[in-house]
Amino acid sequence: MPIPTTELPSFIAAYPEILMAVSALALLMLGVFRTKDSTTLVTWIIVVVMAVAAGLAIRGTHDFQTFNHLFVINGFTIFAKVLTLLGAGLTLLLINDWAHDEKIARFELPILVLFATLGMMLMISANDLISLYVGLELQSLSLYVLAAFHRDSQRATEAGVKYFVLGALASGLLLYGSSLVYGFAGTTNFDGLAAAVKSGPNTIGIIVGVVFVIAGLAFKVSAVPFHMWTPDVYEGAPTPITAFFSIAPKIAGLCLFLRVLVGPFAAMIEQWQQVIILISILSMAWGSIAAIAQKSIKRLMAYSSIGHVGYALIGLVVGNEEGARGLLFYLLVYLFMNVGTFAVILSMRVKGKYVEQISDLAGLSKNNPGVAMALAVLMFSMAGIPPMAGFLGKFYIFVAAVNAGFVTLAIVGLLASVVGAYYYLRLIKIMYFDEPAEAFDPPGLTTGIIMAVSSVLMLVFFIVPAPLVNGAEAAAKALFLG
Amino acid sequence: MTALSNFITHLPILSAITFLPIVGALFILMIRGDAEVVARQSRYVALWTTLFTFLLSLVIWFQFENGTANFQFEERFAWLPQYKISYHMGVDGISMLFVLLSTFLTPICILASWESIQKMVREYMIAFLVLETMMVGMFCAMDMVLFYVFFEGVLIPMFLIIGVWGGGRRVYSAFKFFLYTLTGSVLLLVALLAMYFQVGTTDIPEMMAFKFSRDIQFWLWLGMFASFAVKVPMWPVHTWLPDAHVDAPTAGSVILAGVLLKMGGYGFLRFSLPMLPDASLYFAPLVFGLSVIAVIYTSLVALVQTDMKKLIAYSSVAHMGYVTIGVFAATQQAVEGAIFQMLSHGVVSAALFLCVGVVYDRLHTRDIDRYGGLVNNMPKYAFAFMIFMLASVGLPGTAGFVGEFLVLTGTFQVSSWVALLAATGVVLGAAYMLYLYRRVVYGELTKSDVKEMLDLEPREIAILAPIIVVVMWMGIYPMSFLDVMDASVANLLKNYHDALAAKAAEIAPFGSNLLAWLR
Amino acid sequence: MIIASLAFYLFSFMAVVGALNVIFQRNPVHSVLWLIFTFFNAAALFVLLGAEFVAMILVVVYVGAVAVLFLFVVMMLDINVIMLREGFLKYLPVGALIGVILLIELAVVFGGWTMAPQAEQLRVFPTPNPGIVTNTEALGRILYTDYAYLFQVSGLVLLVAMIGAIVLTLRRRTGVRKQKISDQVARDSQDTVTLVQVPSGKGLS
Amino acid sequence: MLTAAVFLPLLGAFIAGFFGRLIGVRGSQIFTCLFVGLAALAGIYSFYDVAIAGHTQVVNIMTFLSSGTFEAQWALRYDTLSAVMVMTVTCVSTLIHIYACGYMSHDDSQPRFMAYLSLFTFAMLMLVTADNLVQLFFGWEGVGLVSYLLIGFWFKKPSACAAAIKAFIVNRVGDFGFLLGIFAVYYLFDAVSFDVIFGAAEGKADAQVTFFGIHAHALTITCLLLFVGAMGKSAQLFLHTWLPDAMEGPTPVSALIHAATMVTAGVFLVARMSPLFEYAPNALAVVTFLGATTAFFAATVGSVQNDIKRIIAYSTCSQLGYMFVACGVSAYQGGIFHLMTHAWFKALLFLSAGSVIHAMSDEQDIRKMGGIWRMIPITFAVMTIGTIAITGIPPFSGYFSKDMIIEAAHAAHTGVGNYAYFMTILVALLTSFYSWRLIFITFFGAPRADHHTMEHIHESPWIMLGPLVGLALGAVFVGGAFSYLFIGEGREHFWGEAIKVLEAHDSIHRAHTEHVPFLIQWLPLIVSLLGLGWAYLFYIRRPDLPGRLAGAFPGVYQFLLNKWYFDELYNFLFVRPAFRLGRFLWKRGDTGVIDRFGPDGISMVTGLFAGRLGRVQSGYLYHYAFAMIIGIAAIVSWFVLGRAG
Amino acid sequence: MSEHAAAAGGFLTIGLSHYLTVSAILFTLGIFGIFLNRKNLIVIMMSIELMLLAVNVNLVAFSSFLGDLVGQVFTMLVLTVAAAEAAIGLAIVVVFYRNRRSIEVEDINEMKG
Repeated sequence: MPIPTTELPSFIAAYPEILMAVSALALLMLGVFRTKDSTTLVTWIIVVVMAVAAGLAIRGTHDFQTFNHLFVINGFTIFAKVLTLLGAGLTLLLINDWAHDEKIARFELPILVLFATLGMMLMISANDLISLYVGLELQSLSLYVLAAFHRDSQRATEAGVKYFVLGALASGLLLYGSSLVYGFAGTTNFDGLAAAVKSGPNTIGIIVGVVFVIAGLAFKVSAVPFHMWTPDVYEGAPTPITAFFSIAPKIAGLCLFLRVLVGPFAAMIEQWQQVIILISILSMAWGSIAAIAQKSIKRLMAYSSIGHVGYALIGLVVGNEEGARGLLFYLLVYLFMNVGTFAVILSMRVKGKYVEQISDLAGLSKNNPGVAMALAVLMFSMAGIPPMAGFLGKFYIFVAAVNAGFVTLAIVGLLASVVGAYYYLRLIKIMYFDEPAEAFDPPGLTTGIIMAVSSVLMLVFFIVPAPLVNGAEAAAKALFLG
Repeated sequence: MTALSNFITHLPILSAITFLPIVGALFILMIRGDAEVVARQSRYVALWTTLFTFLLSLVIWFQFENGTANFQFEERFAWLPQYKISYHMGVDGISMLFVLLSTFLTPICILASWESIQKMVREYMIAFLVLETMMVGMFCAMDMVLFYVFFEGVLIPMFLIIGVWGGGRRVYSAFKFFLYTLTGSVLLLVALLAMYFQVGTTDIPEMMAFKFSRDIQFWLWLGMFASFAVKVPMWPVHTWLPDAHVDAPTAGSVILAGVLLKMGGYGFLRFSLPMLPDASLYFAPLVFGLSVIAVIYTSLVALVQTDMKKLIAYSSVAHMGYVTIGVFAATQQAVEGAIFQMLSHGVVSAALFLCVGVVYDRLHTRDIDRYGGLVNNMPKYAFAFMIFMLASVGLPGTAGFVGEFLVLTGTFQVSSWVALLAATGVVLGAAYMLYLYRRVVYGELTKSDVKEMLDLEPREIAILAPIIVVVMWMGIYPMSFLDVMDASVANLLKNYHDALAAKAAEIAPFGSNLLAWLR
Repeated sequence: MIIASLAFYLFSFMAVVGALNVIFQRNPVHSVLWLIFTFFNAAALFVLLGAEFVAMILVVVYVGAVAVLFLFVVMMLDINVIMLREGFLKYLPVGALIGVILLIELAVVFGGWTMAPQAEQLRVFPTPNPGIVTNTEALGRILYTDYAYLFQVSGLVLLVAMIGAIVLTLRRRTGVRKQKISDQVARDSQDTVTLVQVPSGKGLS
Repeated sequence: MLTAAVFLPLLGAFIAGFFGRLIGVRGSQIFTCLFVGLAALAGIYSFYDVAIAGHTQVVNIMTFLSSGTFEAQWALRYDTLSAVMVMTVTCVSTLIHIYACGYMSHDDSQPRFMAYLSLFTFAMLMLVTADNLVQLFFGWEGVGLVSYLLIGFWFKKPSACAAAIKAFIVNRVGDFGFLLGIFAVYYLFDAVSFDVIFGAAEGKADAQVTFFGIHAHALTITCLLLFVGAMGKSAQLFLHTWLPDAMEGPTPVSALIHAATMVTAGVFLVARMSPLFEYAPNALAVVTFLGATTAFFAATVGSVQNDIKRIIAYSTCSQLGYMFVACGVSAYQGGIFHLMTHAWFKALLFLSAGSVIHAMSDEQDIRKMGGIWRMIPITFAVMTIGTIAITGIPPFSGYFSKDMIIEAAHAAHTGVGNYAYFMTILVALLTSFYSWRLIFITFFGAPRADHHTMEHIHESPWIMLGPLVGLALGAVFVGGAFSYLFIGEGREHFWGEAIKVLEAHDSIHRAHTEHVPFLIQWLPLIVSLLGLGWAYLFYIRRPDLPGRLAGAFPGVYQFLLNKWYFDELYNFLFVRPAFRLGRFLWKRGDTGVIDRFGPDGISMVTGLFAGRLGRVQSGYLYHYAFAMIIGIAAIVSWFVLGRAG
Repeated sequence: MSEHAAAAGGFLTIGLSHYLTVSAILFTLGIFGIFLNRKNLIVIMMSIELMLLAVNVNLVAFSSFLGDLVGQVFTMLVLTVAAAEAAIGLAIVVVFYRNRRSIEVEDINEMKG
């Protein structure tokens, strides 16, 4: 019988999360009691809160466990959190612009985003299957609601239903896996698990458990064959929410994936590597091929993100510091590519009405050369053509793969990227080669800035990648130390 | 004067040449005004930028030290320090002339597009300037990753040039061009990564010094081959080229034929041969076989074309067949011949495309049958076309002869059969070019719309005249070019043969019996 | 021991039967009821395992709240009983096959369970002797101390659920006349009644 | 001085070509004629200087090609052989230039024509003064090019264009062999410069190599390859088809190309390479055989043609055969001598023919002429002189050179030599026949031209007649004047190092010293007279005979008239199949196979897959869930079964 | 049951694997319910609840056999979250129904491809 602990746990490690939780509650109050519409205000406050949280994370303690070892921070989690916050914050700005246009501005929207982000941060910092689960659910539940947020839209609610049902199925799988792991290893704590997995011959039970856990996580990052929800939800959900879906949860999910597999289950690398190779190849292939037939740009982005996850997973397959570094750098690049692209998608408005067919882009280069150029840069970056950062992202991943001997995987990945290049090029083709369709309204200020900055960053990252890669490297080091 | 030369010697001149066009592009981006003004000023900025770049590149020619195989004008900055990949630039006798070729052709392209490009002029000029940066950078790159970056970066502006300003099935062609070459390139990337894994750096000189084990060489070689063979292009991966040429705007074809095709041959020379000698020897018969097929096959196909550009495009494939033969024959004459052939083909086929462009601008068709008798009303044009046609045929005294001749001479020392078969291209080449010339230029002037066509205007003369001079110069006094490459090629081949000699007994080339018989 | 065993078989059998019925009932209301039945049996299994508190929670939370919520929604949406569709039977064999395979595999997996060798040391909170400390007390001691973090976060989860439910379903209908008591109370005659003198034969103008 | 001889024509060509419009017709005529004339003077001087005074020299101008051990210079080589050629070429060319000023006076692009002529002269001079094979090839191709330009001078005529292309391409086939020959030489000697090659030739006399899978005597194979080049340029059998067609060009062109210069380049080449050929007796045998056969072939065809220029063209072809026979039996000197005399009389014949054509209002068919000798007496006279020269009647030039060749062939005492002797005698008969046939039909008998043409017949202006007279003088005297030096006792000293003949092969020496039966010695002359008589019989006395003869052997007649059906055969064997194959490779190969299964196929398959995947993404929840479950079931099975198995 | 019960012995000795098998059956049925159901969403959500229940059985069984309380804590959290999930799920179903006037699973396919 343990003596109940009496002293308070140390909160210092969780300052960013605490700040966010408290602000969420306070803002809820603000929103409820303020008579005027307070979406914009809340949004900006949240952006500031996120920035502060990021600052706190960076400045905060390193290598620290608290809350009875349920919660951990180290260089890696900090990097991952900052990335997540960055993605969330940027998309939040996009959401705000959009919400006013669509007349569904409600203060709950940013708050839910905040909660989702909080959930991501919690799961990144999780050091126990239980805290992982709780964080994950906090994120997922918020996302379900966000998907259906446009509650009068058939598509949005359908997206919500699909996301919810499949998400619940996935968390069921994850949970089932967790229970198996718990049962067969005897603990849910990551450190304990690591020790347990390392010491013993691993029974089939724990392997199956890990497979289920992987399935659950793969769903969150939409890796094939657990990706089926992605296109529908991306298409149905309101566009800026889709942007949010495609960025922050993916980043958090992949970081979590990395942490779980190279943390507690590091010793089982031979087993999980096989699984990840499979889903990585499937994701790359499916993502690139299925995208070809798409007409809606949001669906296209869905498949695109499936493909990108496939590439990122190669970094996971490698399972060493180099791979982790590649993965993190890839995520960083991916973040800006996607934010930029969605900023462009959000500027696709004809006379105040949003359009989302690829064909609506026709002749953009003549109507709005600036936007077209930004999108072209982003698309080439997505396709991984130098001199854009997307190339470097892939490069770091593939170099790690080849160095670790996964040459075939690298070849498959690169060939998939050729197929993928086709549909990115198709967008460029439509913008540049086709006769102009109706011109878009000029993009909003925030959206425009985000678009411009992220496309410029594609070039900047390419030219001076060193600082970012150094950051990623430090994070990767921390991951493998802790 | 000393101040100036001092300045020049301390200038990172290769970077300056490489990125000057980008600076020009930024200027163009900043032009404000109505469409007319933007178009006009874009043209001028582009022209002056490229001309200035050309002048600057002449400096490296003058300062270039012949007779040494060392890399010159080296620059190096850290870029991806984690992987010891640096921004490393430099030129040697092999690459220097390609830099000049690129900078020489670009202003010509700008001029050639002066009037024929009327829509989105600003973007067009930017694309061309970016393209120049990529091309020059590629030839200067001394780090393999850097090389790859430029190598692939070329695709972007070229894709846009074909797709936006092209004609016919431009979309199909642009995609075919892009994806075809990209597919090859990614395999190169795999090879590159694998090589990096072995060497621990991607610095080209260091990689050249590294001895790869034989087994891995074969795979690496195939990876590179996939990329360079498409770029050259070799049979049977050549079909993108006719399409791309036909649908590209004139200047696009010029650059495509003039410079982009050379990237493959350059790649073979820079990487395959020195870094993977065993595999190069092993696969040489394969290359010979494909090249010989290319020479004969595409020449025959060229014979029956009805589209001028397509005909010239096919002839390019045939001519580049000599290049690949020459590179892998690996004798001094053959390799120098291959390089020279690349340079001369770069100039000559570019000029031929310009010639097509001249009449296309007037009649807006490339169908050979729509022309005829042009010599009657366009004598100057007929003269220029004649010169280039003859150069393409490989008439001694023009640029085309030297390369072909040296390649075949060198190849004959290695395999008489290959030389024999490749030399049939000499006959076939004459056949299709003369046939083309006859149908377009000779004959009675009967068609009324052709009658109205005017002879070359001053701008067009300004485009073609320098090329004529260069073509003749290269044909009559090729030494000014051969001298530049001599030492580098000699060094390359010495290392190549040394590497092979070390394990001469071990290598039985691919189909070695066949090769023995072929001698 | 035998009784316990028999009880296990009974409850688990009933749980499985209940679960089957949840799926195969045509009327969703029946499904909900079968679900409740399954929960009860599961709770009984928990008791057999010595986890009384969790069993209670299961009954209270699930039966009392969740299942009722289900029932409420089913009723509210007024869903008709629907015939089984062809697709169901078409996919049944394949689905069944996959399910059975998975099941067999899981069974194989469970057959191999052994206590992990280091589980003893890894155990963070060993179950106290139920004779000394009840299950509830034992849980209570750790849930609010060592696991307070999880407790708080699950609070956030519930909050999100609440916000979500409200955001999604609450709507202020316009055109619906509601009773506003304060208005009614604040009403007086001066505001509402005007006395006018009407000259006879003229009527209101 | 020497250099000037070579480059002055180039200067003339340059001025006339680029500034033709500026200086006008007259100006360009003056410039080109002047420069070529100066070149001729220089040529004569250099002939004296080099051949007589013995100042052999090589003038280096600059490096042409240098790559590894391969080195070729731009250099002018002056030895007797090139001096002879330079003199012949420049002199004949000058006369032709002058003639052209008159002949082309009705044409509106005379500057261009004059430029071409001069350029041609320059190329030919480059050829003959080359110091190495590459430069020789430069000139070689240069004359090929200009002949292309000149044949196609009247580019409006489709037949002219076709003939031009044909000339170029058939020549290219020869060049193809020549190129390989150069490679083989480089392979053997590691050099292409004449001095080096010749110096090393003896050492390689027994070398064996494997080329094209054939293990053979190195020099034989090399020489044969070079000879392929010579065949092309000199229109020997199999590669002769371009020559008659080349008559599409203006007549001075035909004279220049087919008489003095281009076609003789092959002979020159063989003579130039004599130090190699001498060590390749088998190659020489081939040369002899082909030369003799060509001579015969061309003579038979020439006997039945009706186009005045074609007859002369076939005659040229036939005479070239003689020259090769000479070379083949190691009588290179005889070959070159015949080359020179032939240059004069054949130019004369062509230009006279031109004069006739001019007179007959551009009529070329001899059947439409006749009975005009009185109207154009000078032309008639000079043409007859040319005919006498070609038929080898002493003391005209042809006699000396031709007789020497026939004797040398006889003196070779080899099987192929005897064959050649037999053939050359036969050809001498035919030559005489067709040459006189031409004279008789053209100038005698009843006029067959229409009234209008007959009225306009006039003697050509003196600007044309002058050169004719000049050439006639040459045709008469050149043979006698130079026979001592070229083939007589003075030849050893005269040729010096320029031509190498092994002692065992020296057929000229033997022909001079050996006792030859009377009949053999005089047979050429006899058959020549016989030919004259035959022609007289057929075309003056009994003009009905030829028709009856043709009627009696229609097959033979058609066979000859259609030039042994070579054109048809080549069309059938090469030209049409090339086009058909090209179309096949394009449509079936590139489009049908490579694209279909390559890029297009792959993109189609990918598109198909995209559609399939799109259908998998059906939008139904249960499908999605099912996919997830299948996925996890598969992975779990993988591990469970993997463990079990 | 707090003793470390031996793994499954005879028919009447109830071991851990018995419980696990029950849970596996429930889990499989839950999955079945999701992808075999064509009727309505609510049943699917109930199937999800079944899956979670199976997980809970697992956790409690492990907890019991391992003699470790953490499993039960986990179970409670799963219950809590499941409740929240149900609330949100039902809310989504309600809004979906409002839009579509149907919650038939077969009708949920406006978006595909």
